Amino acid sequence: MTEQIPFDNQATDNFLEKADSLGLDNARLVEMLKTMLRIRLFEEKANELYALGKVHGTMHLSAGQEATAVGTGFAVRKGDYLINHHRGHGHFIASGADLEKMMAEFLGKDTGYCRGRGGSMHIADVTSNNLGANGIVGGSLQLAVGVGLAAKMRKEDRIVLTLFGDGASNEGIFHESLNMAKIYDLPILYICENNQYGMSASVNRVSARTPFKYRAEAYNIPGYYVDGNDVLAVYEFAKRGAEHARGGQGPFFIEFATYRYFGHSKSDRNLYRSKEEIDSWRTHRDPIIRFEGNLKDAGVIAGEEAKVMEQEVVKEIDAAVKFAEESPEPDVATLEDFVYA
Amino acid sequence: MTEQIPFDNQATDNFLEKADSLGLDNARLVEMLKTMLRIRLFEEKANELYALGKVHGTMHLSAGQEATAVGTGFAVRKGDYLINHHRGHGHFIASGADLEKMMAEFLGKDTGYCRGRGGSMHIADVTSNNLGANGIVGGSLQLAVGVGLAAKMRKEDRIVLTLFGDGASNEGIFHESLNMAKIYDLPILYICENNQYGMSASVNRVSARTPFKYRAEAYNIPGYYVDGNDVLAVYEFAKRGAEHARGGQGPFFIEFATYRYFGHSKSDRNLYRSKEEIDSWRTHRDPIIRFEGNLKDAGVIAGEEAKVMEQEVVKEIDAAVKFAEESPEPDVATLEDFVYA
Amino acid sequence: MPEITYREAIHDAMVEEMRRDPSVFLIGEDIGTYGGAFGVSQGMLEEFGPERVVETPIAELGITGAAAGAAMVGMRPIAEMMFSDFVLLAMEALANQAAKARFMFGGKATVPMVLRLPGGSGTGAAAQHSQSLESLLIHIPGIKVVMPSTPYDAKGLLISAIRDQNPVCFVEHKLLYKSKGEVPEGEYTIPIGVGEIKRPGTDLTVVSTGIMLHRCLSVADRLAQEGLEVEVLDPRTLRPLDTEMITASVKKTGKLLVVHEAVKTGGWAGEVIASVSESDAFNYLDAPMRRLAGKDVPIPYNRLLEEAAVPQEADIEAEMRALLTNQY
Amino acid sequence: MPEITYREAIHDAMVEEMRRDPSVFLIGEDIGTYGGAFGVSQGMLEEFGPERVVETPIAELGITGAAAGAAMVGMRPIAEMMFSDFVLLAMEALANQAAKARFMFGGKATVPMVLRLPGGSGTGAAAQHSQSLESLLIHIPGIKVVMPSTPYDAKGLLISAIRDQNPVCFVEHKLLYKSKGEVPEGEYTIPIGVGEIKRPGTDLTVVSTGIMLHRCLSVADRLAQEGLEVEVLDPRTLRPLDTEMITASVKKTGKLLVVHEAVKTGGWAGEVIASVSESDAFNYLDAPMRRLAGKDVPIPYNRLLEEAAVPQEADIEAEMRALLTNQY
Ligand SMILES: Cc1ncc(C[n+]2csc(CCOP(=O)(O)OP(=O)(O)O)c2C)c(N)n1
Ligand SMILES: Cc1ncc(C[n+]2csc(CCOP(=O)(O)OP(=O)(O)O)c2C)c(N)n1
Ligand SMILES: [Mg+2]
Ligand SMILES: [Mg+2]
Repeated sequence: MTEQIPFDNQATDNFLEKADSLGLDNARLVEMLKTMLRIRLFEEKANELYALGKVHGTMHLSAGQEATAVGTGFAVRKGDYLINHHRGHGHFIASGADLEKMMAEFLGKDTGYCRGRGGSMHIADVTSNNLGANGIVGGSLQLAVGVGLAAKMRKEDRIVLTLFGDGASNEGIFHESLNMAKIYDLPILYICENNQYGMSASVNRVSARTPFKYRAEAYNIPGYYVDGNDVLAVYEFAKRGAEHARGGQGPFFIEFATYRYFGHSKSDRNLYRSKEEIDSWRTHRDPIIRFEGNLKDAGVIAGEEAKVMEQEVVKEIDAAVKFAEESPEPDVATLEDFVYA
Repeated sequence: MTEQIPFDNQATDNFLEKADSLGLDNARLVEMLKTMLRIRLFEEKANELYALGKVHGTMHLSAGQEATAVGTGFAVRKGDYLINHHRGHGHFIASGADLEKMMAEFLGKDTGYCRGRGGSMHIADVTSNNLGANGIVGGSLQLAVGVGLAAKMRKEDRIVLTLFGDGASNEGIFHESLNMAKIYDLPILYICENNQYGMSASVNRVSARTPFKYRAEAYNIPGYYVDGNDVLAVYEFAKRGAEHARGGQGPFFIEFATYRYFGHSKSDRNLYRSKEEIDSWRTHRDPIIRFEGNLKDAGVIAGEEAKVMEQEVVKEIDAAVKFAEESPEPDVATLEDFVYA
Repeated sequence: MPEITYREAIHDAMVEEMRRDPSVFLIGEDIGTYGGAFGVSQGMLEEFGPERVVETPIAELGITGAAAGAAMVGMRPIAEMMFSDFVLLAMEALANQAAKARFMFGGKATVPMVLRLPGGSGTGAAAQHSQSLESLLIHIPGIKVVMPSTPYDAKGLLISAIRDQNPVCFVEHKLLYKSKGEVPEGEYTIPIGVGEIKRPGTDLTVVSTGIMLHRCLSVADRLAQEGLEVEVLDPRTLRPLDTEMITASVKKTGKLLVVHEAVKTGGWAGEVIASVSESDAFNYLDAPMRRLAGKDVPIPYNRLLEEAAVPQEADIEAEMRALLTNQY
Repeated sequence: MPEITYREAIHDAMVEEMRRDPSVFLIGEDIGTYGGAFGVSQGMLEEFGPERVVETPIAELGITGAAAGAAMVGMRPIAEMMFSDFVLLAMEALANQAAKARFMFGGKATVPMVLRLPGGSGTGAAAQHSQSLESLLIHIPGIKVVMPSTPYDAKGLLISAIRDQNPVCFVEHKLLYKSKGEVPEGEYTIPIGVGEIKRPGTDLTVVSTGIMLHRCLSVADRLAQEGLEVEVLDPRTLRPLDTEMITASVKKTGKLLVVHEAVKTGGWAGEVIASVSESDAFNYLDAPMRRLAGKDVPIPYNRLLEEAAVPQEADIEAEMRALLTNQY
């Protein structure tokens, strides 16, 4: 665990002041909370459907990491490129995914984002510049430089939000990608979601030095280590990074410290970490509980508002499930479509 | 060019005092010079034979980089592992290569180190722990971790001298190798020979930040940037690194700044650098002229001694050429030998 | 003989060899406490400690290159690619380094390493976690490619692979890990390069491995009830290939069908068919040699599509019948 | 028509397409001032500037991944592996990303990129710089593999490859760069997947590409003087393969020889032979289908060994004669 390392963000003292300084009004704050809830509940539902055998294969749940997804997702603009990784449901939802098409994809239906071909691990929406989740650890890092080059060559006002984990940061492509991004000063926002483990490998056991900002600095890329469960802090740094990249100053690197509650994938027995550790994050550092508390304390929401929000989200998700369940399977006769354009 | 960056070594003020402090007596100093001459003249001869069509394919000459080869070669022990790279003639000679077998390999003869199968780019002597030059940029970095693991598991008193260039330092395997070496604290001495260019790419154009010691530091590996044309400085840091690694303190990284005089390979037209630049290194920073001058100034050698040495080396090389030329070609019937053990 | 699973057979081979030979060690991702993505190395960290069960960062080129380096200096690493798909990140170390070192160095190096590669589809893991890449591996001189289909073969072949002086790719099939079979206790070896007639027959030669072999056997059993006798051959090793066994069988049956899960184009069925064509068995052919292989598509996530992407028993039966009845 | 070299033909195709379409750009090592290891992009940095002639660090996975990424958002990158051997460092980006994105995303992505791969032996560059790896590439659904043998084909096929909506591997042969041939000025395309009868004949069908094609043609010319008429086919594209052309020829000649430089085991000759076996041409065969291919060895440095490692004209002649005279 990297808890000992001090964060580069300041703990939020005066919540509303901070939100205000970040340009987040109440409506936006509420929307952020709602999106976090949407992610959590969507994944819990997907997990249920998995248990029922309706979602199959494997799935990488991000419960516990919602602040990272929402804080970054809200800091970038519509039209910016999103290059996601395998644990990316949250990011996709934060970027405005259609839950129906998403759930349909989880169920392998023809109405899903990938017409049932991709599933959770490859969910994508290329037409809206979401270049997909990736089953290959470090896959997002492979693609990022090219997308950044394209954006730069075409003089687009777009940045490339590139997501990957602590484990991915040890793949060789991490090095190639960051070095190339800096040489060409590409508009790439590198977001490392450090959830403390690869599959079972604790970040400090397999990474010679943490936090990873030292690696970024070795390429002259500004690097920060930030509390990834504090959604305002995430938003603050992601925003700063997005502005940096959009302003033509080249790539920007942020590592968000966070934690995943579920096992790595559906076959994980959680032998490599203690129940206490999981419980402690769930109880004391849960990003949703924390943000909801902040909003309540600050009077942004009151009484039953959170509950109501939750109910609304549940309805959305139930509708998505209904849509997915009622959708047709892909036609087996179309199997060989889409191999070539 | 990285000349502006200050070196971590001190310029040598009092030559003999420094040599003494490094445990180098006169005989050893003379042997170092002679080895540098051997490398230079051997390569010049190989170049001649290439022009005559006797050596074919391609060849990567290291003329100008002899101080790096000799300084590191003399700082390690017999029995230490050598993992060389494509521009490695010097390192092999510094480690005590048999010039006859080496030249025979260049001529593709059955008496060569690799029985004519490898040539300059793959010259190896595995029985004496020289695991070969490598045609793949970064190839040495791929192998190093495994050799280091072996040495550590078997509790050998051996270190792994791993050579690669500035260009190789941008391959993903650089990252994987250094990170793994540090995690396991392997006895690896990483030597980056920065000769200012990859093939044609100037190091600063393709590396986001130099010197590379910042990269080493990102893995908690001690890293230094040293004048690679000052053989004593090279020896000093290589020795320190070897002791560090041998002492169980894990990997050690040194970048030696140097320069190659010839084109990258036999097809290089040198368009990417100026004649002035080459001449300036040749005239003002040549490692042999410099070291010979030091030895003369310090009275270690006098009068015609250097000339005599050169003549001795020329004889060795002529003998090697004779041996090589008189050696038989491999028997074509043996083509399929050595694919499998 | 006791029945154990394919997973246990592989596990046992590794454990026994590690006990016997201190130069054998494991290297790979999540192979320690987690026991490997498919649980094959469970308990081995506890027995052998972290020096011999080397858990790595996620770095497939680094892992494979490290294995090659260690092997070149006399160790016998067993490296694991968590999924065989990830060997695409490690082809360089495998094909340019491990496979070629011996030859490039004039026979003066040996590279005794094993690369374990869990492959195949059928788990809903989609395109990047379901490939059958063994056909790529057979095209690399210097390496051997083994592909066991039963627990018995898996153990005997893995012990041989570990003891082999060359890099050996050991291709496992995910769907087989839970399959059971008789395996004698203790040490035995199966020679690399020697196939086995898994079911004798007279009317048609079928060559297959891995999970497909089982499907072929089950169809062959069904057809036998109709008096159609299919000979099912398991080469067990794809490189070197036991062409002797195959040609002998074809000479007897006059008909050849190769069944594999890997996509058809460029797949190893082509190698089998070309070998037979070049052999004296060609003149014994009564029918065109045919292939039944994975469709030329990435593996889809959707169950129905995934099933349709690789040969199922019904497809195999149809192909066998076509050849048996000369209707193709 | 003016005669230009194979190198110029490739160069011209790239230049013309870059002038025509701003989304086309180059990416690779030493492609700027140096002009590429084989001089193919000489002068292009000067014309198009560093934004469109993107010189990279030595990072093959990075290069190929960047090309895939750029292509997914609508650019048309032409990436160069300095030697085709280095694609072994980039297989992941090519096979797991570029090849599969469209399928995995349900047809909603296109990846119009070209990967240029100078391959082959004959330059004394030894094992890691002389491979013929096209057979690996044809086993990856989602990519196309083109392998031109003349300047005319090179230009027309490269223009098609650049305009294609899919990842196309463009395999060049180093020994051909200096070869000359007639090439019309300006734009023309050759469809990917359509082969060409480079020499009509009646007695034997030979399928070959690259440098080997030229050796086959020269032998065929010699044999013609003896009245032996060999039909030499150049598939030009290895995936998709023009099986129609091949089967039609085999039906006419009754005999098939496939000649390639890539090592024999697992090579694409197996694919050709299996395709013919499965086609109606099988019944027209008068002789076993045979392969003449690279020996199953890494390419040696020594000239004599290097020559012996891949088919030379004498070997080709011997094989052709054997088939023509039914002595195999
Ligand atoms: C190249 C590659 N290697 C290994 C895997 C198997 N795998 C999938 S996720 C994972 C852990 C990734 O860790 P991290 O990057 O920290 O992301 P997290 O799962 O923690 O979100 C591993 C080893 C893979 N999918 N791809
Ligand atoms: C993987 C790989 N990519 C590219 C090459 C072609 N190549 C050979 S040497 C070289 C330059 C290497 O630069 P550096 O590491 O600085 O070593 P130097 O040649 O300067 O000694 C290149 C690009 C190669 N051999 N291997
Ligand atoms: Mg993680
Ligand atoms: Mg260099």
